[in-house]
Amino acid sequence: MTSDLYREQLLDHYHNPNNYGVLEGADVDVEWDNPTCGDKIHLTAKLDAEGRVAEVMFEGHGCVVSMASSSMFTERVIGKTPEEVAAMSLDDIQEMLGGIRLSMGRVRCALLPLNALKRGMDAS
Amino acid sequence: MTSDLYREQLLDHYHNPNNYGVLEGADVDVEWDNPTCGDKIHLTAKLDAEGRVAEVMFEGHGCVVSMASSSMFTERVIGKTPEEVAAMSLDDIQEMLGGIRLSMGRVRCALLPLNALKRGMDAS
Amino acid sequence: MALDVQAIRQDFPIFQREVHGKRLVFLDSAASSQKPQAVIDAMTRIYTHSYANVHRGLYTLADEATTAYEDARGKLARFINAADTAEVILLRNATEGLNLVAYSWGEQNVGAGDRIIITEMEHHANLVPWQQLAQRQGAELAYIPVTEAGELDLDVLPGLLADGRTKVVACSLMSNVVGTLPPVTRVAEMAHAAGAIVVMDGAQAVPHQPVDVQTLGADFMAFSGHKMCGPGIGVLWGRRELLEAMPPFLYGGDMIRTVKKTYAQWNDLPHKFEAGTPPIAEVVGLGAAADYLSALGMDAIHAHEREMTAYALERLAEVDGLHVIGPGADRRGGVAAFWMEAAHPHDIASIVDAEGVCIRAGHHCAQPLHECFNLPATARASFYIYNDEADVDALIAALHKVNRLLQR
Amino acid sequence: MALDVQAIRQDFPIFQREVHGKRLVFLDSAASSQKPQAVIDAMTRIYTHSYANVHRGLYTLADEATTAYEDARGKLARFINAADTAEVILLRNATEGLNLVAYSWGEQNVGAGDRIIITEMEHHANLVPWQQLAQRQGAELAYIPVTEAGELDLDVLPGLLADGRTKVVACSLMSNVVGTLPPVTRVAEMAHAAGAIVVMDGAQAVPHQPVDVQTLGADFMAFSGHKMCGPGIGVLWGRRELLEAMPPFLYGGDMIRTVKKTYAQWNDLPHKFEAGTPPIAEVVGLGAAADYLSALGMDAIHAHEREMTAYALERLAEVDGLHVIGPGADRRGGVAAFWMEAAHPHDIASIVDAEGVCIRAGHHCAQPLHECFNLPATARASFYIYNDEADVDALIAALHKVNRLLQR
Ligand SMILES: Cc1ncc(COP(=O)(O)O)c(C=O)c1O
Ligand SMILES: Cc1ncc(COP(=O)(O)O)c(C=O)c1O
Repeated sequence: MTSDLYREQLLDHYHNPNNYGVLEGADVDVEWDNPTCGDKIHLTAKLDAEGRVAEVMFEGHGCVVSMASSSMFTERVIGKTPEEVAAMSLDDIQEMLGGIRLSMGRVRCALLPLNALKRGMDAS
Repeated sequence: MTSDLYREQLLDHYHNPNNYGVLEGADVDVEWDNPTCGDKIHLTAKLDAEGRVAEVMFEGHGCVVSMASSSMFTERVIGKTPEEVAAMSLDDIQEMLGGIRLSMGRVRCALLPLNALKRGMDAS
Repeated sequence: MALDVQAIRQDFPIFQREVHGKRLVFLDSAASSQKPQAVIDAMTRIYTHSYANVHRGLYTLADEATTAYEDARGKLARFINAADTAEVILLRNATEGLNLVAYSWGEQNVGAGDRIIITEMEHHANLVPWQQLAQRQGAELAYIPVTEAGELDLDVLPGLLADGRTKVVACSLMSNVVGTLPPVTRVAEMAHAAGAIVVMDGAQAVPHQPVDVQTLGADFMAFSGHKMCGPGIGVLWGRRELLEAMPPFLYGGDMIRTVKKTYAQWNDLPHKFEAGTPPIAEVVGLGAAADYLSALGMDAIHAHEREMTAYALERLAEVDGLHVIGPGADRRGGVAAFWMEAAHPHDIASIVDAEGVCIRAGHHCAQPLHECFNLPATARASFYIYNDEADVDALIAALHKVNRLLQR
Repeated sequence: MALDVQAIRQDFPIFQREVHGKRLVFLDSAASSQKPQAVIDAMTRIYTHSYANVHRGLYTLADEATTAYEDARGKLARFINAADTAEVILLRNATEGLNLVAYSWGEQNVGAGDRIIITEMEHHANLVPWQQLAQRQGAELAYIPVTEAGELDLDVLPGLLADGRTKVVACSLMSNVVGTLPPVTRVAEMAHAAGAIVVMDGAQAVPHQPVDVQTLGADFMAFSGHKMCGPGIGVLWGRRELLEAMPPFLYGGDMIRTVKKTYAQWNDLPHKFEAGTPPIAEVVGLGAAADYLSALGMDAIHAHEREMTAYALERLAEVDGLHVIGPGADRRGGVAAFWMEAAHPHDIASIVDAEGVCIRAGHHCAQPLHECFNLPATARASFYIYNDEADVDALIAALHKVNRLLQR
C-alpha cells in the first residue's frame, strides 16, 4: 500500500504537477483545506457554454497524495457536467490514482481536489 | 460467607430481636434508612448523667443482617461515651456479628444501627 | 429455530466455574450479561495484533485499528437497522447516551414552561437526566402512570399532549423490573403528532429482541454493550437531522474540525459526539457481540426468553408467599421481579447465592416504579440465551430454602 | 535500575508481529501505548471468572467483581498518591475528566467577567472545554504564550492574575507535541495566591514519571489509562472538598442515594460522578497496568525516556533538512515532533511505516500550538518503556529514505 503511494507515477505528478497555477477569469474559484494536516488547495476552473468543465488549474501545498491527486484531477475532470462531477466518488479517485486502496487516514487527502471542485461548482 | 450470615445466632436475633420498641422520654430519637434496599430503623436511646448510653431500643424492618445487627447493637453500646460510639467502625460491627467478613453489598445493612446512633448523638 | 442452550453455554468460559461448589446459575443478565469467548478473543486480538489509537494515524497498525473500530460501528448500525452508520455514536454506557440527549438536545430545545413526559417505570438513567433538565430549564416533568398490573396507563397521554407544550417523550422499550413491553410505537405516533420528539431507552430491548430504529418511531435510542454480551460501553443512535442540529456535548480531540484560540468548528457525525480516545478494543468486542447474537438470531433469542419467562412465572407461583410484580408472561420480556412475605430481598439474594444462583436484590435503579408498588426493594431474576429450565428449577429450589430458613 | 527493554518487550505480545515484513518499531505511545500480557490477562480473568455488574449485587460473582473494581481504584489512588481513594473518579478518558471539571465546577464557579487562563501548548482536551465554558458564561479566556523554544512564557502570568478575576488556571504537565515539562508547581503557587484553582492535564505525565498529587499543587488532574499500558478509560482526580461541593455531571444509576419523582439526592464520592455501569474489566485492567509500571519503577521509566530522548534528538539532527521543535532533551519528556523541508508529515509517516516504524503525523490535537510555530502539522515520534536505541536507529534510517524519495 505504502509502496503504491510512492511509486514513480505519483511522485512525478508531485514533483511536476500538471496545470499548476491560477486561471484568469475563471468561473469557479475556490480554496479548500484539510485542517487535520494542513493540505491546502486553490482551484480555478472555466466552464464551457453547456456548463462542462473546460479548463482547470490548481495551486497549493500538501502531501504526495493530495498534490498528485490534484494534478491528475485537473485532467480527469475535463468535459464533465456538474452532475457528473457531483457523482464522482472516492472509488473514481482511487481508480484515477492507479487503482490503489487508500488507508482511512489518506482518504481526505486524495479527495481534496474533488471536494474543492464540488464546493466551487455549488457556489458558482 | 452466606452460611455464616444465616446461622442460628443471627436468625434468633432476627426472629426475636432484643430491645424492640420505642423508649419513652428518650434523649436520642432518630430514623435512618438505606434507600438502596429499604432497610429502615427508628432508634431511641437514653443517656446517663455522663452522657453514656444507658438504654437503647429499636424498631424497623429490613434484612437479617440489618435487623440482627440492630438487635445485638442495642446491647453492645450500653455504657459507651459519645466518643466511643463515634470511634466504632465496621470492624467492631463485624466482630459483634460473630467475626464474619461482610460482602460489600451487605456493609451498609450491618452499619444501619451504628450510623443511626452516630447521627442521633450528633443531633442531640 | 430454538436455541441450543447447552452449546451456547460452551461459548461462555465463565460457566466452567462453580460457586460455593455448585453449578453457576446466572440469572442477572438484566444488570449485565456474561461474555462469549468470541468477544473476549476479538478484544485480545486487537491488543495482541492491531492496537493503536484510531482516526489520526497513518501507519499500518493505526489503519488496522481504525478499520476494525469503524467496521464494528457498521455492525452495530446493521444490528439496529440504522439508515446511516454516522448515526451510531459510541459512548461509555446507555446512561451517557441519555444524558447526551438531555444536555445537548434538551438545553437547546426545552425551555421554561415546556413539558417533558416520561413514565413511572423508567430506569434512573432515563429519569434523573430529564428531572434535572426540567429543573435547570424551568420546564414541567410529567409522568405516564403505571397500573397495578405494571402496564403504562396511556389514557393520560392525550390530555398531556393536547396543549402542544410537550417537547419530548422519553420511554423505555422494556422495563428492567416488571419486564413490561410498552406500546412504544403508539406512544411515538401520539408524541410526534403533538410535535414532540421521542427518546427511547433500549437498554433492555436491544439485547433481547429484534429492534429496527427505522420503524420504531424513535428519534433517539440508547442501549448498553455490556447487556448484550459485549464489554462496558454504550451506544446512542439518533436521527441524522437532529444530531446535526445539536451542539457537541464533550469537547476535545477528534470531535473538532478546526481549533483556533478563540473558536472551534466541529467535525462531522459521528465524531462530533466522540471526544477523546474511545475504548477501541471494547468497540471491536461489541461488534463481535452483535455478530454473535445475529448468528443465533434475534427472533430465536426472543422466543427462547418468552418460553423461559412463561416457565419461570409458572414455577414461581409454587413458592409459598412469593409475589411476582408486573404483567403476564405474554406481555413481558425476560425478567421477573418478586417479593416474599417471609424474607427481605437481600436475604433472598444471599441465600440463593449459597446454592450457586445469582439474582439481584434492591430497587434496580427504579425507585419511583417501586413506589408504585409500595415496595422499597424486590428480588429479580432475568433470563438470557444461556439460561434454561434447569436454571429456573435451581432458583425455585433455592427459594424454597429461603422459606425454610426464614419462615416462622 | 535501568530498564531491561528486551525483557519488557517480551511482556507485550504485539511485538511478536511484523509490519510489512519488518520488525515493529512502535514510536507512537504518546497517542496510545501498547498493552502487556498482564493487563490483557487481568481483563480476561474478570470475563472468564468473576464478571457481574458492580455495586448493586449481593451474590458472590458480583462481590468479586466489585472488590476487583474497587481494589483497582485503590491501586490508582496509590499510583498518584491520592490522600483519599474516593478522590479517584473512573471515566471514559482524560477528555471526559477535563470536561467534567469544566461543566460541573466551571458552570458553578465561573461567571461573566471572570477569567480562565490556559496555555498555548494545551491539547484540545484541555483547551476546547475551557474555550466553550468561557463562551457560555461570558468569561474571558487568556493564554500563557509559548516561546520559540517551546517553553511557557510565565512573564505574563502575574499581570493576568493581578486583578483577582481569574477563577481557574489549566495547564498540562507535559506537552504531547514539544514535550515541554512546564514549571507547574510554580504556576500553581501563583494561581493559588491569586485565588484561582488549578486543573492539570496529566495525560502525558502520569504514564512516564512519578506524579504525587499531594505535592503537585493541582486541585484537579486528569489522565488516560490507554497511554499507560491500560485499556481505553480515563481517570479524574480531584480534591475532596471541591468534588463534594460540585453538582453531579451525568445522572443515572449508582450516582444517586434516593430518587423521587420530583427530586433526587446524590450518592457519596466517588460514585456521585460515575453514573451507570462502568467499564468493569477495563478498570481492573488499568489497576494491573499501574502494578506493572510500579514494578518497573516510575523513576527508572523516567530516566530511561530521558536517555532515549537525548539520543533521539542527537540522531535526528543528522537528517538533512529536518527540524525538531521544542526544548532540549534536558527540559522535555519522551516526545520529538519535527518537520522536514522535503516532505509533508503525512508522507514522512507513510514512508517510514513501510520500514515498520510507527510515528504520527498531523496537529496531534494541538492546533493553536502548531500555529505558534507556523506549521499546520508535524511528524512525531514518542518513546516508552519498550523502546530502545535500535528503535531510534530504525527511525533515522527510514527518515533518510524519506529524503531519498522526496528530495529533489
Ligand atoms: C496532553 C494530552 N491531554 C489530553 C489527551 C486526551 O486523552 P484522551 O484522548 O485519552 O481523552 C491527550 C492524548 O490524546 C494528551 O496528549
Ligand atoms: C432499562 C435500563 N435503562 C438504562 C440502563 C442503564 O444502562 P448503563 O448502566 O449501561 O448505562 C439500564 C441498566 O442498568 C436499564 O436496565
